[in-house]
Amino acid sequence: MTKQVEKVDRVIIRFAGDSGDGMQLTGDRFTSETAAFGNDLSTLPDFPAEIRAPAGTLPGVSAFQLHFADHDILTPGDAPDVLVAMNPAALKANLKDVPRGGTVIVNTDEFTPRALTKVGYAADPLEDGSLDGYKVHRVALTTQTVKVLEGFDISRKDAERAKNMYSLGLLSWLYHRPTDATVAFLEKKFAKKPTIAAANVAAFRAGWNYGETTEDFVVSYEVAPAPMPKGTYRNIHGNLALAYGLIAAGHQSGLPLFLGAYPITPASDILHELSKHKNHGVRTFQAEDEIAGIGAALGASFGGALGVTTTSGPGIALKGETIGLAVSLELPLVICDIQRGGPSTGLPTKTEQSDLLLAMFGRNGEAPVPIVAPRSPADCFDAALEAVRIAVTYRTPVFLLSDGYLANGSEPWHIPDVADLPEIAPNFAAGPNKVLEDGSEEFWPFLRDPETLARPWAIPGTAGLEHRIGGIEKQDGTGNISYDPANHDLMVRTRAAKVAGIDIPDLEVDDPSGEAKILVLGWGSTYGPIQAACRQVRRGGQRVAHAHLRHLNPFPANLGRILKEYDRVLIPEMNLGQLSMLIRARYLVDAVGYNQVRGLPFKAAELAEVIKNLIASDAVGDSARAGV
Amino acid sequence: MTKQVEKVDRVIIRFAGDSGDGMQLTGDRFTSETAAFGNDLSTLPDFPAEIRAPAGTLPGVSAFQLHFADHDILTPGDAPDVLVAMNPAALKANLKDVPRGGTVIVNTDEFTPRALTKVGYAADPLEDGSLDGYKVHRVALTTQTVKVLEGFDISRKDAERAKNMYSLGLLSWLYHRPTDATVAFLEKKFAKKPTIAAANVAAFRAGWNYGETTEDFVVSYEVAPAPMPKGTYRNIHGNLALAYGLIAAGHQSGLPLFLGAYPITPASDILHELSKHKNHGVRTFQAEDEIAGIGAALGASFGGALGVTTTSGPGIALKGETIGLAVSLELPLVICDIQRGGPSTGLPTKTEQSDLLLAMFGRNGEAPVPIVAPRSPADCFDAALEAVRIAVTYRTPVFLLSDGYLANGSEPWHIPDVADLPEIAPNFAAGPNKVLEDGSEEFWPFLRDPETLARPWAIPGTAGLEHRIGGIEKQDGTGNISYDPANHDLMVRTRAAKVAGIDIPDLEVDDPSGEAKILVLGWGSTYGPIQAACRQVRRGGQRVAHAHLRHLNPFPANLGRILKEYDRVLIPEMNLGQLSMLIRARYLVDAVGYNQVRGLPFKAAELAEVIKNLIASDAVGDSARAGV
Amino acid sequence: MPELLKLTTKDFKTDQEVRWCPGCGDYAVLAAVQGFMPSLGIAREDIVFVSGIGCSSRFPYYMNTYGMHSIHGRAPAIATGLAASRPDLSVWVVTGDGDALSIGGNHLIHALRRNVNLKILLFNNRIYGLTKGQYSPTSEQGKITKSTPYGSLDAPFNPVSLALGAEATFVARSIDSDRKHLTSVLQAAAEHQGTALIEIYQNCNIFNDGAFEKLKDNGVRDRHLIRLEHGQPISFGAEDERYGIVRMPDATLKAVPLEQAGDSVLIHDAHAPEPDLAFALSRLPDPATLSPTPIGVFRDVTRPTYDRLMADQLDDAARKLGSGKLAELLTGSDTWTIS
Amino acid sequence: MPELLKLTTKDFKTDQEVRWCPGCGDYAVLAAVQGFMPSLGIAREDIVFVSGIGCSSRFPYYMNTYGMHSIHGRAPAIATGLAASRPDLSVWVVTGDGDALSIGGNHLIHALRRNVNLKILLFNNRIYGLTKGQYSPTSEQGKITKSTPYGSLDAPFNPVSLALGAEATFVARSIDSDRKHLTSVLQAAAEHQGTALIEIYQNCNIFNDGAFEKLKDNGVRDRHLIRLEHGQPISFGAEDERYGIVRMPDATLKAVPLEQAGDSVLIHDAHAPEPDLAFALSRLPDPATLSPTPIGVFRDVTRPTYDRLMADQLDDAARKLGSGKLAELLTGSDTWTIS
Ligand SMILES: Cc1ncc(C[n+]2csc(CCOP(=O)(O)OP(=O)(O)O)c2C)c(N)n1
Ligand SMILES: Cc1ncc(C[n+]2csc(CCOP(=O)(O)OP(=O)(O)O)c2C)c(N)n1
Ligand code: SF4
Ligand code: SF4
Ligand SMILES: [Mg+2]
Ligand SMILES: [Mg+2]
Repeated sequence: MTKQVEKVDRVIIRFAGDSGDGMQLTGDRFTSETAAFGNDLSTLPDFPAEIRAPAGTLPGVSAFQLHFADHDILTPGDAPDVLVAMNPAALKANLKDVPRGGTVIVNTDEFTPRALTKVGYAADPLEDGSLDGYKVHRVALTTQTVKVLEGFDISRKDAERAKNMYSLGLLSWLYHRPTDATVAFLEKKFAKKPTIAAANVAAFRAGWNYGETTEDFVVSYEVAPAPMPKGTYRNIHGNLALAYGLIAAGHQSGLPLFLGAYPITPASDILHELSKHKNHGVRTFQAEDEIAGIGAALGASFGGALGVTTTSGPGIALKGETIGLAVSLELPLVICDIQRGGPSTGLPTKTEQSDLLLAMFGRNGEAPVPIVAPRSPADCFDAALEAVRIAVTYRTPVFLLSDGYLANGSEPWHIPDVADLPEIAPNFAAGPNKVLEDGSEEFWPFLRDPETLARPWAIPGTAGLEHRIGGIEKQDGTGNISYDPANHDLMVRTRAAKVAGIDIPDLEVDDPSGEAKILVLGWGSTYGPIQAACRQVRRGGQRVAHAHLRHLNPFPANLGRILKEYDRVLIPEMNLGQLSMLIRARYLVDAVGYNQVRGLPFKAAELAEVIKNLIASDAVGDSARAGV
Repeated sequence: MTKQVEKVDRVIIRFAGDSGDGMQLTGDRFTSETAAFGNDLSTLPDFPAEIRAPAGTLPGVSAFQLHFADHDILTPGDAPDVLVAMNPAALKANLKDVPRGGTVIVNTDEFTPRALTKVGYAADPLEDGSLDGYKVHRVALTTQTVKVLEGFDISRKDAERAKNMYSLGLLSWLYHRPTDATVAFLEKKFAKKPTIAAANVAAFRAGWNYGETTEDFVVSYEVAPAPMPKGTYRNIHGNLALAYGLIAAGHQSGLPLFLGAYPITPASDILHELSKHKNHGVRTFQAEDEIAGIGAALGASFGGALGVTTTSGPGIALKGETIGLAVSLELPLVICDIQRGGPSTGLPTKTEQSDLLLAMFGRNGEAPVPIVAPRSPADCFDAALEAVRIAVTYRTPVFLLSDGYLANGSEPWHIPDVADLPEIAPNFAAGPNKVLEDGSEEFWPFLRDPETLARPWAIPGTAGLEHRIGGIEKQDGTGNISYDPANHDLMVRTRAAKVAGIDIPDLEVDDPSGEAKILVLGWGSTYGPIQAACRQVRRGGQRVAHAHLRHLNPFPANLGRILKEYDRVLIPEMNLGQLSMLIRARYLVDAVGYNQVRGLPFKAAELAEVIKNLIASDAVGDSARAGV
Repeated sequence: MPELLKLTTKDFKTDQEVRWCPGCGDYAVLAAVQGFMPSLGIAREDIVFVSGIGCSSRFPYYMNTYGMHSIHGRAPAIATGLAASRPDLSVWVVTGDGDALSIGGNHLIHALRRNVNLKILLFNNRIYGLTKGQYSPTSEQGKITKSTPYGSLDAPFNPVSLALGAEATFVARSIDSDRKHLTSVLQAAAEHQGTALIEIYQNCNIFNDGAFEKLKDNGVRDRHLIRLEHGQPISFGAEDERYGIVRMPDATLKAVPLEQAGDSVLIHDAHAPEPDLAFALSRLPDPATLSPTPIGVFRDVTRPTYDRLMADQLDDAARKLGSGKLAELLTGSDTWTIS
Repeated sequence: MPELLKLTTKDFKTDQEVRWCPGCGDYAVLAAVQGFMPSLGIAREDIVFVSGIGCSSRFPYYMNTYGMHSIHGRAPAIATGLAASRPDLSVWVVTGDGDALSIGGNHLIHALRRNVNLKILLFNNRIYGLTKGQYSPTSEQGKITKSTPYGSLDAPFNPVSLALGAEATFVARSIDSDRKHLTSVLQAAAEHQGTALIEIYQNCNIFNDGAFEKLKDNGVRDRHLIRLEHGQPISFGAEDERYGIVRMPDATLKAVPLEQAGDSVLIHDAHAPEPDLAFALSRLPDPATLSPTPIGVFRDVTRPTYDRLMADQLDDAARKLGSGKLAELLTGSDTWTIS
């Protein structure tokens, strides 16, 4: 049978199954194949907080969404074109997101009466018309996999487990994915269990062959590689990019990297990654808690290391006192907050942007801290370098605000040339910096660089620069304890001025027509959805501008001017309006927020609607005003 | 010799000496005498962070300022009319605050060459003309005291120590203070050491007699009692009023009070006070740290107590995670932050208002907490009751933001009639609150009161209402764990709506003319200085309005309207503009801040200048505009 | 009381789906606790389970009593406030090795020295389960985990030694799968007045499977497990090869063949006023191999409980000063009146 | 080295005014430490003092070395990061009984089990000094303080027992006023590889005066103080009335008159691999009266230090994998190229 091949420009696939079904792995592999093929792509894993939530239940469903295209894309996609549902729970939890006309591939083996009842299906959705309007492929994935593996000396359980590879094979066939890398991957992963490796490879190949031979699939699809700038690429997750950014910053600054961290979802993977790279001089310290984690990092910074701590919201809520100490000591320190759903334990595996104001203000007293936020998984690399640059140059703790979506999402990354990375100069103090009236020389730990207002960083081991610093207010210059009212006022204002004066690039506005009346202002991981939404709006012939903040503190110098150039400013955030508040307070601009706190990234189409409505209402407003 | 008596309407006295000289005690006693006499008064203690800083040094100076008058006053006064300086360090540290023409009483015994050198006096200020223009009284306080006590069987050291009572006696004579209470006080304080008691009383009387007989003092002063509303009064410090407010709230609600606290300046005295009142059913728990302190309080609240925790900034920075849990659990809890100079350890014994944004935002996720702030020492009582009312009615943690100035400052307090105190109804859940479709009844811990949005508070021991709650997101109604995106969005917004909807009184504006163009908006302990400044401005014939926020979250409903009624809004704060930011963001009003971070309360005269300048600049602006 | 209440295991089950991995040792502990609860004779509404964060800390959701799933490491502090203000309740804390000994170490040791009336069940699986497999403060040195791909560096805590060093009045150890033993230890803890710490060896079959296999496997466990019983000689071993614990001249304890040991086999005294013996017993197992491991009650002594002492202070004050009158308090002694 | 450096006590003094109360025991400890430092033979720039918050924690300001006055309770954590990343430094922690055992208890016990190369000086005055006199975790039960006007309720920690329960490799105790003894213990701590805890009984003459008078007063101290010396019999007493420490049949230790004790007096073994004896010795004093109190080195054993193990892992990795190349790392193995 010769099969049809159809060319499409983009596809969104969602794999969904039980927590134990290996959906994350399947998704990862499909992503790797897709990356190797040269598509642009973006991914969104979505899994429960439990390690293995009870089999066959709705809370136990684990999903992985992948968007790939022959052109530059920005988000993991709003609605899947294809849903792979490994069991009734997966179908029930995900079907509502698939538009009518979409493709649904179900593992029929799992649609037993018991399994159906467990998730509250009164009737079998495969039979009762629930799937009318979808292109449904009924595949006995488990049975077929087990059958294929009959000859292998493995347990029935292991054979069943390989069904995810069978489905991966099928999907790989369906979208013409290259398969070599997956075979190599499986062989490496199960290197110690060659039979299991062989079985998985066999299942994978069988899935492919099933696509090739069964009449159920008559069309396969081609998504051409996306044109991308010349260079070498790899697919990268946000947490990995962040870890690499920190290691790169260590190289660029010549400072040994020291991570003090306590495990917490979704930040733990940075600890895991960094702990592998000891030959890069990276020290990782799994502390007894978050306070010890940042404390150790600060101690390491005092000793001349690049001190870093990684955590998520609940951990940040514990680190406030030590961050305040770092502000007072004026030592470099990078605090990575991989934001998740809050408040409290909240939604540990979901994404949110609700720690911005905590990062701004979560310390006693006036304790300003610069804030940097990456906009996409790969951008975590550059953002980490930027955070370190600021921390080291200005001797200050710096917040790096990533989130669960960036952490676990992935996209192609144009691997940078190491020669192009920024230099970061620690400029340790080497000698006295103050000549007294009597001509003698001293080291004053709080005598500042007049340009940056940074104080000297003198590390133990440097003879003659012995000094003592602490969290009590310090006399300007000498750093000695001082309770003097005027000195305190001066020091509070100087610390504020130092942060306010940090040298950061101007904000760039994406406004192709140059005539938009509405500016959409965002920060962090909403970049993809906002930019995609703006493109949609523009495709509809309307005009809208987009600016995305990398620096939340201080704001870029030109931000105020930009805001005034637009009639309306829309600020979409995955919180109740935290950036909005800062913008309104600072610039007295009547910015409107669009806020969702759903633990999920925005959908581009939804945002596009919001923008269009705003344009429409403004148009009405204009004509109304014109009519007066 | 008959002495002159002069009538004056107000006096500001500052006692200053070494940390070991007993200046705080002297000031306290003078305050008690003054209170008993019926003046209005306001006090400001100012002491170093060390227990006994080295004798004779500038950092070791401890001071106490008292303002008393025959009329209603609001602040401890800007500049002392009388400075009592027990040694050269005290003179050097305080003389600059005394206006020329003021009175300076010095203990000449301490002006030895060594002591002078120690504080950097090249020449003796008593001799070199430094005191020209002041009314100087040179008294050999130490010698005279020791001489008086020659007949007592006490050590020379103890005799010397009594010099503070000698000076108190002298000042008591100078201002016609009643002395009986001080004698009684000394007898009680040294009840176990009657010789010491007798010696102190003798020194006190000798000081009085010295005033009566010496020619150095020819005038004494009378400050008539202030007309105050009928009633019984006592002098009260802010921390004591706060502690009483909490105990009163326990009585009014019928809830046993449970304090979980870790000592910290300037909050510790609340723990000390509450630990005395076990017969009021008050439990105090000195925890191992601030986290355990609030944790225990929250645990007690879960059990049906009125859980309270008291601390200062560094402690708040540690409590964020648990406050977030309390927000998520929706349990009553009162968090008292006695603000001090920050960041970090900062200035532990000085005052500041720089934890407002920490209180607003210092938690991960969207975790709104109501905030109440007292405006004067005595007002801490009412503010505490209000905080408890909100906490119990709305099942929420509430911040009570006092500060070091309120904590240690004192003023007359019109003791309330217990019958007039507000009722606080815990309304514990007693039975099921949900009828299921099948008619059966259940208890749903997150089914809300439609009016207040408060959830039911069912305490252990109530049969049939067993339930489990936690920090993971909860399903609306049932309170079961829920990862559902729409439910999370709903819960986040509901918690926000609950706090936003708290029933609080409208803001009152003090604008006697009703025609002011400038509004001064304040919060917390700046009430006194701002109100005093406004009165000064008005006495000068100009108009200015003053409004003072007790509720910082939510804001009073009429605040937006009020702000729009004035041309200019001035917000003085002892921080870099924290309320300003909230006001600007919320109401888009171009409020201007007047900010000082000096660890000291504002001076009324300084604020009056600021207001006058603003009026002048606006007038110029007006005429400039008019000229166009 | 138990008769009157007529509660059964089922009464302690909730309608919430249990969300641990299939095969997790937590199930067995849950079953044991639910099975044990009715024997307490305490009404469900008078029992509270407070937990921190971790797989084990999901426990309260499955107990049909009052319960709070709090935040990481803080359960002992929260429960202290509850128990100290409500001495009428039976308060249980559920925690993990990370929750109790890493982030929560300080609250744990302070609860122990205070002797608040809390029963603390420490599920020790020697790993962080919920965060997917990092080493914990009880993991053996050199452990390869996600966060220590080259092996962990730090010596583990021995929870029993730590508790004894922290002035604990009751310390015991049991094993998830040994329901009978676990139940007997729960019983002893419930009867104890004050803070009781029970370390429960719990298998995490996903991230640290078989950590206690030696102590559980029918075939070999007798060679590694010492069952402490008050008043009984301390001995163990397979039938063919039994050992007694004796004190060596250098004052440490050692397992020697029974026949050699003779009369010198130590008698276990859980009620010894001093924790010396209990501490020495806690040092017996090799931290890497866990052999030989004593289980049972190491120490169980009486000291007034914190909540009782606190209540007594309140009662005393009320008795001596009279129940506090608000008006009197507010008025104080130093007033003046304007009329 | 010491010869080359030629440092003197004066070299370790700073120009900052010492701000403790006149008569405070902290002065004596400062003098002892400043006097001891030159003998270390370490250059001033290679020494760091890290402290928390409390009266005692002002210490670093007075040492002319590198120093950090950090925040309450966190010094062991901060110093751990410093020592782990800079094994070339000599890192000292100064802390109080509140700082180390109340808010900082967890960091302390974890530092001990990790065996980072830190020397921890715990100034125990059995009170909170800086916050003006609340009871501390080492205050005797029933103590009347500002926060406990009716007496404190909780049993105190015994810092030595706690440290031993936390796997400490070096634990010692000394007294502020006994400069010679304190110096000898500082010496032993400095020589120890890993975390060394020295509890120093320190008089707070303002809020807890005379807390250790019995152990300091020339006339009576010999009756209450046991001076531990490795390899020596454990005995004490006034000249007329000397006691030896013997092990009782019930395994606890007891002081009995020397003549009765005879040969059975225990010989102190600070290097015993197991902490059993050290722990038993730590239990000797009555928590209320502190008699009899052993001072000296309880335990001093060798275990690889955390910082060394960490450095070794880095060196090993570099040796095996070569020093990390950034470009290689960023490229990884799974790339594609657009040309
Ligand atoms: C403040 C905070 N830090 C970190 C975490 C992440 N976290 C959750 S559970 C856990 C450790 C779990 O280990 P354990 O206590 O041994 O429990 P187990 O899962 O093994 O039962 C960690 C680090 C958190 N939820 N909160
Ligand atoms: C986070 C925090 N909590 C509380 C305090 C207040 N505080 C400062 S020192 C101290 C305790 C002092 O006692 P200790 O450690 O025994 O030292 P000492 O003053 O007795 O030397 C406390 C509670 C603080 N500075 N920071
Ligand atoms: S991860 Fe381990 S401890 Fe957690 S539920 Fe699964 S098996 Fe149990
Ligand atoms: S309060 Fe006590 S510990 Fe603090 S300096 Fe004074 S005497 Fe020393
Ligand atoms: Mg565990
Ligand atoms: Mg102390």
